[in-house]
Amino acid sequence: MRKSHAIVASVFLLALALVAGGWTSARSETKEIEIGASIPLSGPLAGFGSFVKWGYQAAVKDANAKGGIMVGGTKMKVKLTLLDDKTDPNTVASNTDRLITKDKVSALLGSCTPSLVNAGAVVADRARIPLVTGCDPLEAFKSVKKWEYAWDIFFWEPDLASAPFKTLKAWGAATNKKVAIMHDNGPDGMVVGGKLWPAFAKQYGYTVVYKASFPVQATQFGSMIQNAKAKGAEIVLVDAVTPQAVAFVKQMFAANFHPKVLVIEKGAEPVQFAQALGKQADGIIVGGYWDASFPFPGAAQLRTRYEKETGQTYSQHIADSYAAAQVLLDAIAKAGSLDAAKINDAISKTNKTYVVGPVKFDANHTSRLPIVELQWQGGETKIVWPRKQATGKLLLKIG
Amino acid sequence: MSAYPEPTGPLLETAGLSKHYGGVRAVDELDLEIRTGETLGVIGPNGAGKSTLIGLLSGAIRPSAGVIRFEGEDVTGLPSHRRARLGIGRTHQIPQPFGRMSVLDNLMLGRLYSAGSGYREARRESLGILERTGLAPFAGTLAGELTLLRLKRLELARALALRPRLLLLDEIGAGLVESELAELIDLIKGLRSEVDSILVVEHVIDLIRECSDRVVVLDWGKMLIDGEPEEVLADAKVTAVYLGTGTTQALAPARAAEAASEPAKPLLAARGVTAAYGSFRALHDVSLHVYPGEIVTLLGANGAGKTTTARVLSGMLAPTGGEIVFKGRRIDGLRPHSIVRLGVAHCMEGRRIFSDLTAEENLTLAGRTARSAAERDARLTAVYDLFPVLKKRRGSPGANLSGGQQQMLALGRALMAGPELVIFDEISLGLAPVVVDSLYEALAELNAHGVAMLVIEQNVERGLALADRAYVLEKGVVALSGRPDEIRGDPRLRALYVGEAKGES
Amino acid sequence: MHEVFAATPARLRAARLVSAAGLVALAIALATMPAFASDYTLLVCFKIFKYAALAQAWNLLAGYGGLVSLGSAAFIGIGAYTTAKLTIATGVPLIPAMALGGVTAAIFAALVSPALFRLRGLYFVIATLALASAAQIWMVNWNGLGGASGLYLTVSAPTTRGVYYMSLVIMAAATVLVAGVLRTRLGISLRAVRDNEDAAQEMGLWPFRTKLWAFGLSAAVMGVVGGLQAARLSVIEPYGSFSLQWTIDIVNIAIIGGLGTVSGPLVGAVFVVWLGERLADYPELHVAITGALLILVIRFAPYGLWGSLLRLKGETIWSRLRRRS
Amino acid sequence: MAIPTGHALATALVTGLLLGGLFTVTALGLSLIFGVLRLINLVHGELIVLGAYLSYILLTHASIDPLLGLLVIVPVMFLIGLPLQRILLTPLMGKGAEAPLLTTFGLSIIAQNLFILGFSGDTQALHASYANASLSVAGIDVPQIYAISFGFALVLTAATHLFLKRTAVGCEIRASAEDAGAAEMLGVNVSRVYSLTYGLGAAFAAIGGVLVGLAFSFTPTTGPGYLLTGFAVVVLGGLGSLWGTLLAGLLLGVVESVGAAFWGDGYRDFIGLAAFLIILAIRPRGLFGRAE
Repeated sequence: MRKSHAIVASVFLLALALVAGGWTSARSETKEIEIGASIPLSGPLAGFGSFVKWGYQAAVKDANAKGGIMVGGTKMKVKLTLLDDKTDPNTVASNTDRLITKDKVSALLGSCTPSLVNAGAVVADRARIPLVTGCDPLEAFKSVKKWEYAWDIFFWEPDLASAPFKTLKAWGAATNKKVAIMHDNGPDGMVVGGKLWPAFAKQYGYTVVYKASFPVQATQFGSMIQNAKAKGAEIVLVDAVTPQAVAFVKQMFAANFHPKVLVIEKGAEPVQFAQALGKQADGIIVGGYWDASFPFPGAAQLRTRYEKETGQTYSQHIADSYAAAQVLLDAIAKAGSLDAAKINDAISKTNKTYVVGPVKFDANHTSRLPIVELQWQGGETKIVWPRKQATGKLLLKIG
Repeated sequence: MSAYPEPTGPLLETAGLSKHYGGVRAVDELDLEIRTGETLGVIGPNGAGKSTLIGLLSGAIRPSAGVIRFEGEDVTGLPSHRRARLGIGRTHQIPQPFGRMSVLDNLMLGRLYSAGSGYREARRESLGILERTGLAPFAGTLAGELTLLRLKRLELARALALRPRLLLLDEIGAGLVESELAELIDLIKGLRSEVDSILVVEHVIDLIRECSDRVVVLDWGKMLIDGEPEEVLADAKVTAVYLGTGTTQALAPARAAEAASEPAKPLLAARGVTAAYGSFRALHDVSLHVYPGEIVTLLGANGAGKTTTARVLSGMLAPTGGEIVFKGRRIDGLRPHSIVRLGVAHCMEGRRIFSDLTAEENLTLAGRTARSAAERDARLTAVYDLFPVLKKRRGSPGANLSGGQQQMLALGRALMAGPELVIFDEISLGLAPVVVDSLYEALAELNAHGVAMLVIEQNVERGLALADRAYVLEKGVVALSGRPDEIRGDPRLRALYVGEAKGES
Repeated sequence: MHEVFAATPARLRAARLVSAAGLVALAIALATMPAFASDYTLLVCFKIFKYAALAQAWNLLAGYGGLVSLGSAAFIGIGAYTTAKLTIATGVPLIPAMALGGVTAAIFAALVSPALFRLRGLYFVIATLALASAAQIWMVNWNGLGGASGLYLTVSAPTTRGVYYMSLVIMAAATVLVAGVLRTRLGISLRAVRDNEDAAQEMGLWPFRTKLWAFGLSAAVMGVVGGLQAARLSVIEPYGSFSLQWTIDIVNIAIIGGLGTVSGPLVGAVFVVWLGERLADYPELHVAITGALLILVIRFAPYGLWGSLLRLKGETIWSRLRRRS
Repeated sequence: MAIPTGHALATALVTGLLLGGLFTVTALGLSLIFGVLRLINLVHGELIVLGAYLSYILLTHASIDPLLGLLVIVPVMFLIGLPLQRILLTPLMGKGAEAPLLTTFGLSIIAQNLFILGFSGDTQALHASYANASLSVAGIDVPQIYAISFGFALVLTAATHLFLKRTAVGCEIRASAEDAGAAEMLGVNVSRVYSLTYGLGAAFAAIGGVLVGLAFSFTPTTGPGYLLTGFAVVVLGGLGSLWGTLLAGLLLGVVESVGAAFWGDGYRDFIGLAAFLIILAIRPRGLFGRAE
């Protein structure tokens, strides 16, 4: 034992030395602008990760195509380092540590979904390295702390939560005004489903006849569906991630429950949702913060570009990630320096319309994206609210 | 004997102590008492319930009925660790070392707990015990690396580390050479000063005679005799139990005669076979032949290497040296399932019946080696003709068969392979004499059909009565070989079994 | 293999000397590291120390006690939440809060052990796994501690050096604890229970008590690490704090390093973390590579990288000793 | 906690029972491998997901109905299972329980990673007319696919039972499970039996995967969830007890659904695991397991 201690002592020492040496030497002294992000490339959220990855890379490519960014009088190329966080907040934190201390990044981009984004943002904020992110609803982002170096461009939950009621109002849809609310108990689910929907339902004169929550891994919703059905709800509001959204709809139909209005936030948005359900997706409503038809510069092109490069159907997550990266790069250019404080200051002054719409940060470091209500019709989404943007009529039939 | 202090009242006593496994009554209504200050010898054939008794006393086995009192106090319900702390220490017939711990640490445990010594103290005391048991040089060795004989020493040392009031020794003498045995005997005698009472379960009669004040003979879990060592060992019943004298010897001479003309070419030939378990050499340069149609019996004390020989021949244990040839083909190194297909069946010690499978399934499974369904069915009917009872119980799961039926099934299974040579390992183990008789008649009948056999028997007379030739193993080496009559006459044979007791029987 | 050396006092003394020297050198090096090492190196060391401590605790359980538990995440999570809640609600300073985190985890271990220890082998393994995920699901659903949204720690997070030293102390403590335990009655009992529970009981020890100690101690260490992690992250929620990823990493490190040796977990941690950092630049494949590595180690170095090495040494020295006797 | 109406309770009972069928199917392979090889097959979850993906490929590229596709998938998965066991696990047999356990663990990590590379992290589901249709029995609506799964559970369990009891190979498997040494002694090629059993296990996993894909949805990381449920079922059922697995599966389904009717779906899995742990604490060898 003691002897082995001795041996290990030396080995351990050696290893650490190697570690230290190996890594400190790995610092890059090249004339590049180092930025980085930790995103979910494996684990449950790998689906989101692939979109975010593309968005970030696309923005960086564009910048480098223009020969890079002017910093201190010299044009520098941008180097983007992406790390996989296995959909694990602990890994996000240590990845962010790595990006800051090893890759010596001048700025960071965020991961996706509140638990992952926040874990990284806290580290960046502490290290005083600017981090711009999308994919983190504003309330969930604000609730963590008073941010100094982290910035969030995404939708504001109240906008999303009120949209269904506004939509029904706008089309004068005739329902029995009985609402059933079922939401996962993830951070955003708790806010939208738990607090806001009931509030808005009241405000718009609807009655909540049933309300329930479930964990993010749940696969069975039988008893909830039975209750909602039993309470005769015609309007069903669900907040769930895609795998659950798909399972939910299947079980709803399987239980012979066909409400007039079915809203599924989060989960019903990506095209895989519709692919997984086929025709049965028709009529399902989901709030969206972006669509290729948006009247913003480069919206349509971004979609075609994604689908050309990847051969897959786009998701709105390519837009906020792309925009977040653009905002950051613009800020670096404006700052004309790699000094964190200067870049951070430049970010705060951002005021420009991007592919997702106008971006301007408020005191809480958040910039709000406009919400539209989308409805699946014949395998693709149509904007049904606001009506002035509408690309389709609201259907009051599911499946 | 008289040198020892006169034994007084009982240290431990059992009343109606019983243990049943399914239908088998391993220990049956046993009323036993161990007096303070005495060394009690317990003898009896395999399967008489000796080890079960030790298990019951140490608390490793829960009794089916009866009470155990230690110093008048009922300990029947106490778990083994509580009994150990009361001062009941045991050794195991099959050593149970803490394999990945040093020999020293193996002992520490007992000192630390029951004796409640401090760490350093315990270490010193343990080293002391190692000195006395001759294990001192191996204090630092991992117990798992010890040879079998040393492991048995370790068992004793570990039990002593408990500083027990009552010491239960389970066959620690098996397989020792004379010198080692003498050493052990002295050691046990020496213990009487510090241990109140000792219970010795042994096959080695010398040790019993030397050490014990009183001897109890168990048979079928019941007490057969109880008395002074000399008179008990002289008792005809005991010799009968051991050597199985008085069993049919009808076919012995006839066979011996015909065996005179041996065919030139052996069916099975093992040359210079050595085998080992870990670092323990179990067989050393063993050579034996079995000629077509011949019955060869393999004798020897416990731990002499009989079963190991069987395992090596049937491929369950790969030999470390030598060669094994069956019908002119090397079979050493082949997997068992291929060897059995070549025609060597092995009827394993302990029956190894599949309790989930019905009797018939047990048989048909073994019949998979048959080339055709017809052939298999032929074998099946043959087995059923041999053991009609199996036919009656064909549908019932192996678990529900009686011991005798299970052994028949085990035999039948071996035959289902359609073998030219069958290895029978201790088929009489724990069976009533009448049952054993019928089994042996079956063997004789089989042999009449030309099946060669290698029969491993602890019951010498039975073995010799049946055999054309015999080999006697001692510590992994062939000590004797020859015709039954030669062997039977040889003084060394009895020495191996009942030491000097031969005079009386 | 220390048993081998116990045999010859001369060697023992020599060994003591060498080891003392080695340990002192190591101590000095580690203590002064922040002076010359980069932040990155320090943070990597933090990771190494963190996992080394966890693997060490697991090793006590699985390596010496033969209790293969896949429930580590539960104890880490409990430690994390206790620390968080205490600092937020009662304003207890971080360090004591972390300690209490360890205590709570140990208490939890004690509460579940009567049920768990009735199970042996595979049954135990599965039950611990079920326990961990049950704990996670509970935390996600129960809003008493912030539900799935989790908690934000108000206490100011420790600096890079802070976590470096804290994790270093925890790892050292865990290592000393395990090494120490092995020299006590508990250490011997634990290995005895691992090697042969029934025989051990016949030697007068009560297996339940032995297992309980090991379970509690390892839970405590894991709880403390959980607390440190919470402090480092500042935001904790069930998916991270009770993540199965913890269990996976711990098992990987302990197995790759080598079970049943005090040094294995340390070496394992250095190696696995190092590998992870190296592979981080190939995000698409690094998980698969780790898995493949695990399989290879199990196949070709059954005692782990370090364990197999030690064993090799041990064998040769042992055989020399044997020849002498 | 809310007291459900009689109707809701009845529905919960029926759905639970049928859902239990699905649990059983996903656990059957695990049970078989556990019982014969004494191996905890940690890659079982990924085998389930692989089955689902294979069916997905058939469906999208050849538009073959998932259940029909089983005719292709089952043999394919069997052929995937065989070498997996022979190459990776056979060398570890007799080296203690941990080595093979952790090997399968490593396999599952690799598999998940490969799924993501091959199929992206997207959520997939298998659709067919019966996937989302409902079945009304006495005013109780239950998902058709649950009923189908229930049928599969009964048929597969019965078929496996017959296979083990009536066929020669089945006899070999049972023998090897009880006493490998003795079986080998009687001419049974045990290592062949082992890989055969593993292949069967993989095939069953695939069937479970297809049903899961039809009833719910799947992603590269869906596996572990079903692995855990599978464990619960197998252990409750008792080591290698086939009917035990069936009963335990149904029981778990009912307990979860009825529990969910009281405490809400959020606690469904928790209730399942809690029930599992409690029962195990009372009966360490499972409900239907006999002591070894």
